[in-house]
Amino acid sequence: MADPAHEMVQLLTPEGERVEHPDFTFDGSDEDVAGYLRDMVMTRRLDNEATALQRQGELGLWAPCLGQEAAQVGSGRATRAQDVVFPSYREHGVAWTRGVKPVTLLGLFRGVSLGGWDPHANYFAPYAIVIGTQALHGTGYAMGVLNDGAVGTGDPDRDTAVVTYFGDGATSQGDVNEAFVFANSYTAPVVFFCQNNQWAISEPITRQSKIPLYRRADGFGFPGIQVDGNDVLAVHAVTTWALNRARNGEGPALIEAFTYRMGAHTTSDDPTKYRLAEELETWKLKDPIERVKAYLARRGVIDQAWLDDLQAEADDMAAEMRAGCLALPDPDMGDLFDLVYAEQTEHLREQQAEYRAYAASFEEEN
Amino acid sequence: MADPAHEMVQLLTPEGERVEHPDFTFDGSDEDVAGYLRDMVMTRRLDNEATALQRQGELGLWAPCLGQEAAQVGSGRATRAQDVVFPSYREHGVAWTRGVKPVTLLGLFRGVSLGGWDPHANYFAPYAIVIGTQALHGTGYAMGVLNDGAVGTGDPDRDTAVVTYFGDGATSQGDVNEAFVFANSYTAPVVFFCQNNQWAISEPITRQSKIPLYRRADGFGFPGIQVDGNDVLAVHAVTTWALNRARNGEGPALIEAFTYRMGAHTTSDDPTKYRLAEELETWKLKDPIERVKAYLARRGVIDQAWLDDLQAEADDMAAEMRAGCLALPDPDMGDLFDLVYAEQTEHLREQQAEYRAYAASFEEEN
Amino acid sequence: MAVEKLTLGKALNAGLRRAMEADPKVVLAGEDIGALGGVFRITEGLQKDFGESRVIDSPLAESGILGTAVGMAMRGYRPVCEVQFDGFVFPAFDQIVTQWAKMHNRTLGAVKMPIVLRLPFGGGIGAVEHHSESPEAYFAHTPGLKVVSPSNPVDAYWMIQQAIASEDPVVFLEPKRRYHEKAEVDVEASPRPLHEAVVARPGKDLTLLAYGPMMKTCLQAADAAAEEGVDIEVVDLRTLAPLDMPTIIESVRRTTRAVVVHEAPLSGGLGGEIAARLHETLFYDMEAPVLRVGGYDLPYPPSRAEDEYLPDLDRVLDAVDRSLAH
Amino acid sequence: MAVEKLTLGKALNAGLRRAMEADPKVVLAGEDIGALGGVFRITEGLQKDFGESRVIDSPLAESGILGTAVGMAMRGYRPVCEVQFDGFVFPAFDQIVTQWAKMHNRTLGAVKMPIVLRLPFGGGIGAVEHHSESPEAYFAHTPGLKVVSPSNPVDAYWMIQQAIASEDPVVFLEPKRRYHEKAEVDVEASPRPLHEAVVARPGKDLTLLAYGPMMKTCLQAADAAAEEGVDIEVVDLRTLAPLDMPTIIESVRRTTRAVVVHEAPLSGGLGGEIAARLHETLFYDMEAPVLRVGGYDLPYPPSRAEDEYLPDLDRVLDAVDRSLAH
Ligand SMILES: Cc1ncc(C[n+]2csc(CCOP(=O)(O)OP(=O)(O)O)c2C)c(N)n1
Ligand SMILES: Cc1ncc(C[n+]2csc(CCOP(=O)(O)OP(=O)(O)O)c2C)c(N)n1
Ligand SMILES: [Mg+2]
Ligand SMILES: [Mg+2]
Repeated sequence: MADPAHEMVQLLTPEGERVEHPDFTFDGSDEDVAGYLRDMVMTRRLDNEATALQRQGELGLWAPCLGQEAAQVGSGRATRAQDVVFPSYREHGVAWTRGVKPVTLLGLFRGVSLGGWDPHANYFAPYAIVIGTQALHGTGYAMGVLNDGAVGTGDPDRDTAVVTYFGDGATSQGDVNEAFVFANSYTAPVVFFCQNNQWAISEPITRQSKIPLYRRADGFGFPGIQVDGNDVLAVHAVTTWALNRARNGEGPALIEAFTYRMGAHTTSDDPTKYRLAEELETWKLKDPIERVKAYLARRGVIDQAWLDDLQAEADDMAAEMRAGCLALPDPDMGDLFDLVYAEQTEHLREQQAEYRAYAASFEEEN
Repeated sequence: MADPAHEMVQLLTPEGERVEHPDFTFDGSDEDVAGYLRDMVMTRRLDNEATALQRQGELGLWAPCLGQEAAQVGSGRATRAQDVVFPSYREHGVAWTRGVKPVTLLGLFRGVSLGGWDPHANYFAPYAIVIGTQALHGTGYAMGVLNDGAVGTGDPDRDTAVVTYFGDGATSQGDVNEAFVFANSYTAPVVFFCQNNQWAISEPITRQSKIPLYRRADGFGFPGIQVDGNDVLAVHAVTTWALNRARNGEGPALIEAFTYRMGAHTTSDDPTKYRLAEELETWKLKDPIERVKAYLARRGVIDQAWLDDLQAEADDMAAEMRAGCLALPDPDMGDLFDLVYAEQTEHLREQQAEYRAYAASFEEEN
Repeated sequence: MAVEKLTLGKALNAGLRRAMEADPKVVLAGEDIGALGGVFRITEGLQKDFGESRVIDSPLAESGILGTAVGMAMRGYRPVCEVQFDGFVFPAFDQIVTQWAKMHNRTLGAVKMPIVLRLPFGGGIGAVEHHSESPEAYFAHTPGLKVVSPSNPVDAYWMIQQAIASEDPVVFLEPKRRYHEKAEVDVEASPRPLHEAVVARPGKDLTLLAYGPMMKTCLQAADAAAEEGVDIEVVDLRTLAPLDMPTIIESVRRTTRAVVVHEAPLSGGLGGEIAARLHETLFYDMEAPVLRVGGYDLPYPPSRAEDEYLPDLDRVLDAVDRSLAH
Repeated sequence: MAVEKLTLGKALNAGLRRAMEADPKVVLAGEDIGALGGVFRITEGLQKDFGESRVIDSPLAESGILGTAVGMAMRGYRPVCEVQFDGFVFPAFDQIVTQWAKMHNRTLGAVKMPIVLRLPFGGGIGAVEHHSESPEAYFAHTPGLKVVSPSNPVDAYWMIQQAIASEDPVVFLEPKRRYHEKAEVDVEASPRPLHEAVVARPGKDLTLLAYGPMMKTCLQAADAAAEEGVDIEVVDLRTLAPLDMPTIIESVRRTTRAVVVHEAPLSGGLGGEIAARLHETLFYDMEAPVLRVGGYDLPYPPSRAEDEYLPDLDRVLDAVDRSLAH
C-alpha cells in the first residue's frame, strides 16, 4: 500500500498550518472557515447528544460520526442548493449542512419511523442501511438530471450534481461497483464520496482493499482522488472540484476521504474487541475540529469568547433536539397500513379494519 | 480510449509474422504451435457442426465461439492438469483443450440436461449462464486451493491455479467486481480471463466501459493485461505468466483478450440489427486460425496435406459429435425428482410416485 | 372503435409507445432494448422514435438497472425496466425488495416509486436453464410491490399502460410463451381496472383460477371438459398482488369447487395462498378442497422434459376430475 | 449424560465448534465473524481457536460470500456462511436460488453443495430497518434448498451440526430474539433427525403450528389457554423445507383444528402452504378452516410499532377462539 501521506490532498495540517497543494486551493474566506468550524462543532454536539440519548434508552441505536466531521462538513458545504445528497446512515454532519433539522434524523434511531423525512425538502435522500444501495440511487438520480438537461448549461442555479456517500466497506459491494459502471457509461453528474474511516465494523480496510480506495476509480475510467478527510479545507476544495466537473457534464469522480471512526461503529458495538487503543490515540492528534480552531485562533479570527458562544449555541441546539426527540410521536400501527402504497389496496384496507377492530376490543376490555 | 494496438501484447501478427514483446515470449516448439492450430481447427469445426445441428432443429440453441478460438485455445493450453476452469457458456475451445468430449457440451443446448457433466472429470466447471456468477465460484475454489496449501510449494504437480472466463459485458456485473475484491483480499490463485469480443449481444463494449477492460484490475490492486485475443501465441504466453503467478501465491490477474465475436451472439440472435457488416470484414482479416496457418506454412512445419488430414480428422470428430448428439437420451421426467437433492426428501419421493402413477395412467389408456 | 389485430408482444409494444407518447417522463431501460428492440422485440422501434435518453440500453447489470431506476423515479421519471429473462432478475432482487417495495413507506409517502419491472416469465419455449422461471410468489409475498400478469393481447395493451401509470412499483410478468398469440385490440375501449380479476369463461360446476401463460391452457381444458358435460368457469386473476378476492370468492361460492393452476413450483406458490383464503372464507360452502396444479417442486427441468413438467390440459382435467369426485 | 445450561446463542457456538472439530473441511465465512465473533457473538472464540483460514472474515459483499462458498464447496469444503441480518441476504439472493439450489441438479449429482447459510431472522429486538425480516417463504419456495429453524437451545445445538453435515444447501434461520433463551443441552444425547417436526406440547382441542421465534409465543398461548380449559397442542415445525407433513397431519387429524403462526407477512407466507395441504388431506376431518396468524402485509414497521405488528399471545389466542367458535 502506497503511503497515503504522499497521495493525499491536504491544505491544513493537524497542527493547523495552512499548506499549499499544486492542484487544489481553498478560496473561501475566514468567515467561511469559521462557518465550517461552527458546523463541525454543531455536528459533534448533535452526535454526542444522540449517543447520550441512546445510552439513556431514548434511542434504540445511534451511529456516531465522531471524527468524521471535516469529511462531512467540508463536502456538504461544497454542494449547492439544487444538488442532491444520497447518504448512508452516518452522514449527520452532511445533513446539518443541508439544513436538515437534527431531530429529523432521530426518528429512525428511536424507532418511531423508518426515516420519514421528505428527501426533496433539503435534497437529502433517506438514510440507506443496506450497504451501497444508495450509490445506485444517486447515479440514477444523476441520470435523470442529465435527461433533464440540467448539466453543462453554465447556469449556476440550474446545473446540478449529485453526491453519494458510503464507507470503505461499501466499496466491496457489487452495487457500488455497478454504480461506477453506470455513472461512467452515461457520464452522469455524480460524485462518489467514500469516507474511509479505516473500519467496517470490526474489519480493517485491508480486508476490502490492499491499495488506496481512491484508485478504484482508475479501473472504471474516471478520476479518483484521496483527500485528508480530517481537513475541512481540503475536503471542501476537492469536493468543489468534483462537483463542478459533474455539473459541467464531465462525469463522475470518486473522492476517498481518509479519516477515522473515533467512536464505536454504532452504540451496539464494542471496538475494544478488535482494535487497539493506541490507534485511536494517534488519530486524536489529527482531530478535524482542533486543527481548524488552532488555525483560526492563530489568525485571530476566533477567540475563547467566540468558542464559548458557539458551545452555548450547540448546547441549545442539543437541548432542543433532545426535547424534540422525547416529543416524537410513537407510530400508530393502524396508520401504517396507509403508507405501504401510494394507491392503497382493498386488501390492506380490510386488514387495517380488522386490526383496528381487534385493537379496539382491548380498549373496551380496559 | 487508448489505442489498443499500443497496449496489447502481440507475438504473431494477422499476417502470420512473429514479433517480439519486451515482457512476454512464447517458448513452445513448432509442434506445440501446430498442436494449437489443430485445437483451433477442431474447435471451429465443432462450433460449425453445432450451429448446423441447431439450424436442423437438433439443438434448441447454440452460442458460437467463431473467431474466439485463439483466446480459448491459447489460454486453455496454458493450464495444467490440476488447474481448474470456470467457464461461461461459450468456452467450447477451452473445453476442447481440457479434454471434454464435444458431445458433452451439447446436452445443455439440446435440452436433454442442464449441463450434466462432472466438473471434476476434466476440472472444467459447468457452463454458467447467469452472467458473471462463475467469477465468484472460481474465486471461492481458489480460496479452497489456498486453504489446502496447494500454492507456492514449488511442486509443479501440486501448485494449482484457477481460471475463470467471462465476457466484456460481464465486467459490469456486481458479482465479477466482488470476485475481484475477494480474490485480491485473500491473494487467491485465480486468473480472470475476459474475452472482450466487442459485443454483449447488441451492446458495444463502450456501453460497459470507456477504457480498456484490462485496466479494471488497476482499481482493485492486481495486474491487468491486454492481449491480442486472436493471437494464440500471445494468449498462451500471457496466460502462462498469469497462471504461474497465481500458483506461486502471488494472487490474481486479469487478462483482457481483445477479440471478436464473428458469429451471432447465439443462434437466436440477428446481429444485422445492431452492427455493420464492415466490422466483421475488418475482423476477418485478423482471423486467429489463418495467421497460424500462414506462420507454420512459411516455416515449412505444415503443408496442404497436413491441413487436409486435419480437416478430415475434424470432419470425423464432427460426425461423431453429431451421431452422439442424436443419440443423447431424452431426460426422463420421473428420474428428475432424484436429482434435486443429494439427500432425497420424502416429499419429493411422494411427488415422484404421484407423477409416475399419473404418467402410467396414460400408458394404460394407449 | 379502433380495432387492431395484434400479437401479445405487439400489443405490449403498442402499449409502451402510447404510454411514452402520453408522458415524457416515461423512460425505458434494460439490456439490448435499443437498436435490437430487446431479445423478444417488445421495444422494437422505440429507441428510433423516442431517442436514446428515453430508451436506454443499460450496462449488463440487473441490480444497476433496477437500482438506478430508484434514483430516476426520485427525480420524477417513470422508469420501465426490462429484465431479459425471469432467471436474471435475482441479481436485482435486493433493489426490488429492500428499495422499490419500501421507499414509499420509508419516506411516509414523500417519495413515490412509479417503476415497472417488465419480466418475461414462464417456460414452454424450449430454452436453456434460467430462461423459464416463474418467480411470482417471491414478489407477491413482498409488501410494497404490486404484481400483475396479462394473459392475452387486450390485457397486455392496457395493463402495461396502467402499470406505468401506477404510482406504485409494479412487477409486470409477461407470459413469454404467449407473445405470439393474436387477438383484436380495441385501442379506444375503456380498460378494466388493473387490479381486477375477470371471469374469462363462465361456468357452474367448478372454478379454474389461473393467470398469464396458464390461462390458455385452462380455457382449453374448460372446452374439453364441456364436451364431457362439465361446465367450468375460468377466472383470469390478472392481479397477483393484491389478489382480487371478491371476484374469486364470488365465483367459487357459486361453483363450490376450485382448482388453482400455475407453472411455478407447487410448494409455496400462489396456489397455497389462494386455497387458504378460500377455505377460510367459504369453509361451509366448498364441496371439495381447493386443488392445486403447479410445476413439480424441482428446478425447472431441461427443455426436453418441460412438457411433462408444466401443467397441461390433461393435468388440469385430472385435477378437475379429482375435485368433482369429492 | 453431559448436560450444560446454554443460551440458544451459546448452543449455536458450541455446535459450530463441535462441527469444526469433527471435520477439518468445515469453514466459516462472513462479515465480522472473526475477532468480533459476529455481531451476535455466535462465532465468538472460533477464529482464535481454529485460525483465520477456517473462520474467514469476508469483505463486505454478501453475494461474494455466498458465491465464493459455491467454489469452496466444489473444492471439498463445507462452508458455513453467516449473513449478518435477514435484511442483508438479498444481495446474495441470486447465488442462493440460481447456484446453491441448482448446482447438484445441474451436474446430475456430480457436485454436492454442503453449504449452510446462517441467517439471524425475525423481529422483536427493537432494531432499525432491515434487521427484523422473515424471508423464509422465499427460500421454502425454492426447489433445491432445505430450510430449517430451531426454536430452543437444544435444537440449536444439534440442528446446526446436522445442517453442516447435510450434503445439501441449508438455510438455517436463527430466531435472533431468542438468542438469550436458556435451556439444558445434553451434548451426548442422540438428536432427532433434522427434517422432523415435533409435538412440543401435546393437546387435544387444537393444533398450533409454529417455528423459530414464534414457538415460545405459542407455548405461552397454550399455557394461557389451559387456564381457560382449552387443551392446545403445539407443533414445532423445525423444518420448513421440506415440511414434515406426516407429523403435522397426524396432529391436526386428532385435534381437527389448526392455527399456523409466523412473523412473516401473512400473504404468501408458509401458513398458506400448510393450510392448503391440510385442507386437501383432511378435508372431511377438519371442524374449522386452518387459520393463520402472521405479520400484517406491511414492510416491517418501525420498532416502536413492532409489538403491535408481531403475532403475540393475544393474537394467537384470538385465532384459537375464532377456530373453536366454528
Ligand atoms: C448489505 C449489508 N450488509 C451488511 C450490513 C451490516 N453492516 C452495517 S454497517 C457495516 C459496516 C459498514 O462499513 P463501512 O462501509 O466502512 O461504513 P462505516 O460504517 O464505517 O461508516 C455492516 C457490515 C448492512 N447494513 N448491509
Ligand atoms: C444475469 C444475466 N443477465 C442477462 C443475461 C442475458 N445474456 C446472456 S449473454 C448476454 C451478453 C453477455 O455478453 P458478454 O459478457 O460480453 O459475453 P459474450 O456473450 O459476448 O461472450 C446477456 C445479456 C444473462 N445470461 N444473465
Ligand atoms: Mg468504514
Ligand atoms: Mg461479449
